[in-house]
Amino acid sequence: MTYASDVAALARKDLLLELRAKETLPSMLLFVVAALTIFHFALPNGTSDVAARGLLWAALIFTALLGLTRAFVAEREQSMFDALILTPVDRSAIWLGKALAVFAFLVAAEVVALPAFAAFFHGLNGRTVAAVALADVGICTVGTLFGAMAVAGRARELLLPLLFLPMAIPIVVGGVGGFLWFLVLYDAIFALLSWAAFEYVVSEV
Amino acid sequence: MIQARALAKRFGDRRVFAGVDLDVPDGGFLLVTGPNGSGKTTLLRVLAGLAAPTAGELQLPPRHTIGYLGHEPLVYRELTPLENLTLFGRLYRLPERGERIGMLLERFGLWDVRHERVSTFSRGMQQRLGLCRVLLHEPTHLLLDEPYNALDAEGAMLLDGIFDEPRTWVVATHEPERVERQATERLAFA
Amino acid sequence: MKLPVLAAACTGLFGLAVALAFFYAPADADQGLSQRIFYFHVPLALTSYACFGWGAWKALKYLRTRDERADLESYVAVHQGVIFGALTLLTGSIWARISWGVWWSWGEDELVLFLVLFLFYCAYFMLRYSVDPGPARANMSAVYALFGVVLIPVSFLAIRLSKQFIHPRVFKLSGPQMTGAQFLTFCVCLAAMLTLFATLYAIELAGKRLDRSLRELKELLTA
Amino acid sequence: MTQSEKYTAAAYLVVFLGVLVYVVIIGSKLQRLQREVEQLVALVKEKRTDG
Repeated sequence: MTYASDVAALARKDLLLELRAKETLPSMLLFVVAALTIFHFALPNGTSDVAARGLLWAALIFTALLGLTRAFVAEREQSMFDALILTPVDRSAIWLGKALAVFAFLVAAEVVALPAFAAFFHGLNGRTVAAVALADVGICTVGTLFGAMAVAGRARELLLPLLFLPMAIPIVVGGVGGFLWFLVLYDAIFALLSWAAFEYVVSEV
Repeated sequence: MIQARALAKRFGDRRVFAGVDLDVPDGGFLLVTGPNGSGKTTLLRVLAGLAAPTAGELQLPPRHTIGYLGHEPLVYRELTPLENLTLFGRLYRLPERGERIGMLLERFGLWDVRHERVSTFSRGMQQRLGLCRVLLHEPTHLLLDEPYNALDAEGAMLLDGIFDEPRTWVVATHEPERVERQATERLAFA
Repeated sequence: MKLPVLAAACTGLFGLAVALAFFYAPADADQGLSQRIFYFHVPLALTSYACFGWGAWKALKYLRTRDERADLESYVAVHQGVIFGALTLLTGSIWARISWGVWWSWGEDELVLFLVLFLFYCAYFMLRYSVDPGPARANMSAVYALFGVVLIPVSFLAIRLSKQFIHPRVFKLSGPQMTGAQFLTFCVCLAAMLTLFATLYAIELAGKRLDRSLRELKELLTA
Repeated sequence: MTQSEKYTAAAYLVVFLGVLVYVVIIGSKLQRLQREVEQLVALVKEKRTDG
């Protein structure tokens, strides 16, 4: 039971930090709506439904990137990784706690983005919403792991997109094409791999 | 009990320290002296299990018995002392957290500011909160890196009192006079 | 001793490969001479996979043994993989130019897969350059290399799926329905490429190890 | 030579050039290492004379 309570404590800490700083979530909300607006002008009228949906996915991936870049900033700047590693908590709990927090921010941004998309462009079918939910899982699991890597580097804002975008390509394909089974497969494989690999990314021992 | 044989650490090409042998029995007090940048901090990080030695054997006690305080207080600046200590209390799985947190904050004179954000604190107050965090889970091994550095007068006096408690100590400092009398082992870094 | 033998085998195989590809293998019915690129393009791709696979294997070994040499070997293998990957993309785009008159064709699954992998593994080097040398960097590079290998089948499947809604095309089953002679040539070319990988890998590794021990020597002398 | 034959030759040439460039880079690296070794030898000699 303690693993779940560790994850809960860590995730609550992140939500509390965000509530206090109020930086990540507002910027993600504004970013996704601004991106959709720009895409509206980027699309000649009468474009196909698939094109519009493709742009929704582009907007979601970059919005998620915004949240992921901020994910470990507190831990890195105040060297809190040391504090967390010193506790007897399993290192993967740190990853899962952070992934859940980023997932919450992403869903909050999507609660605004999807209706906006439906209003701006064509309607939204249930399949796309399901695909978005499944994609969020993949984005947050892999993105959180790569966020922890990027934050250890010097140019972290530059590094994270480079590390993460190639991994996001299959997610976009699965999302735009609506292959829900493929997204489930992607989530299962990479969530497990991220869960196992996180320990090596945060601690040297 | 902390034991090391021919411990070495390098960053890329730069050799931080090598051939370090240590034997700190339970209740012992190892004083690590040497100028800044001579590798004291890195050695303490290795002994705390935060960094991997490049070579050598190392015997460390289990993680929950280790308390480490470096130059940073290792607390979340946007949270309050109470929130910080509650979080770490839960992560260290302490049963009756509330009492212990209250007692520590009281002892280090932080009780009145327990609901204010750490970012509003002076450097001395932050370091005292760092000491609270280190002592929270009652570690039997305490690793302190330049503990007097950022402490104010009141904090320094409190710290003197702590050194008398029966624990295994490893203290790194470039002004060893204050803890000279307790030291049972010494390690001087060039 | 290993290096000269490898180099000799490599040059020998390459000579044989080129000879077979141009003179022995019968010309393909419709594509004519341009089909000859196939004998270099596909072996290059397979060798690139081998490099990434070898890099991931060494990465796994590093995570288990924390031996610095394994980290170096993983880095060199991935470096080779990117070089062979670049050559694959170049020859692939030339092949696309001949066959369909375009420098890039999204229809060709393997080319697209290589583009994704190429982007992924270039980021590997960005990661290594931006993190200071040490156990932390080695750990992250190892984890990233392992992700890369898992990404290969996943993105191949994704690209195959993307064909359904981007521009559906009947699938081109490019399996080895080659004639006996063509298949022999293909195998010789593949062997040549793999030996080339082994040779360049050994050379670069020797260079890197020499570099590292020289720096150590310099440090000992100046310390 | 037809258009496609030129391209085929170009493809093989590209592979050859790729490997050649790589060998040249390794060659320049070896020269750099050689210079470093000479520096170190000089350093040791200098230490030996005033040692």
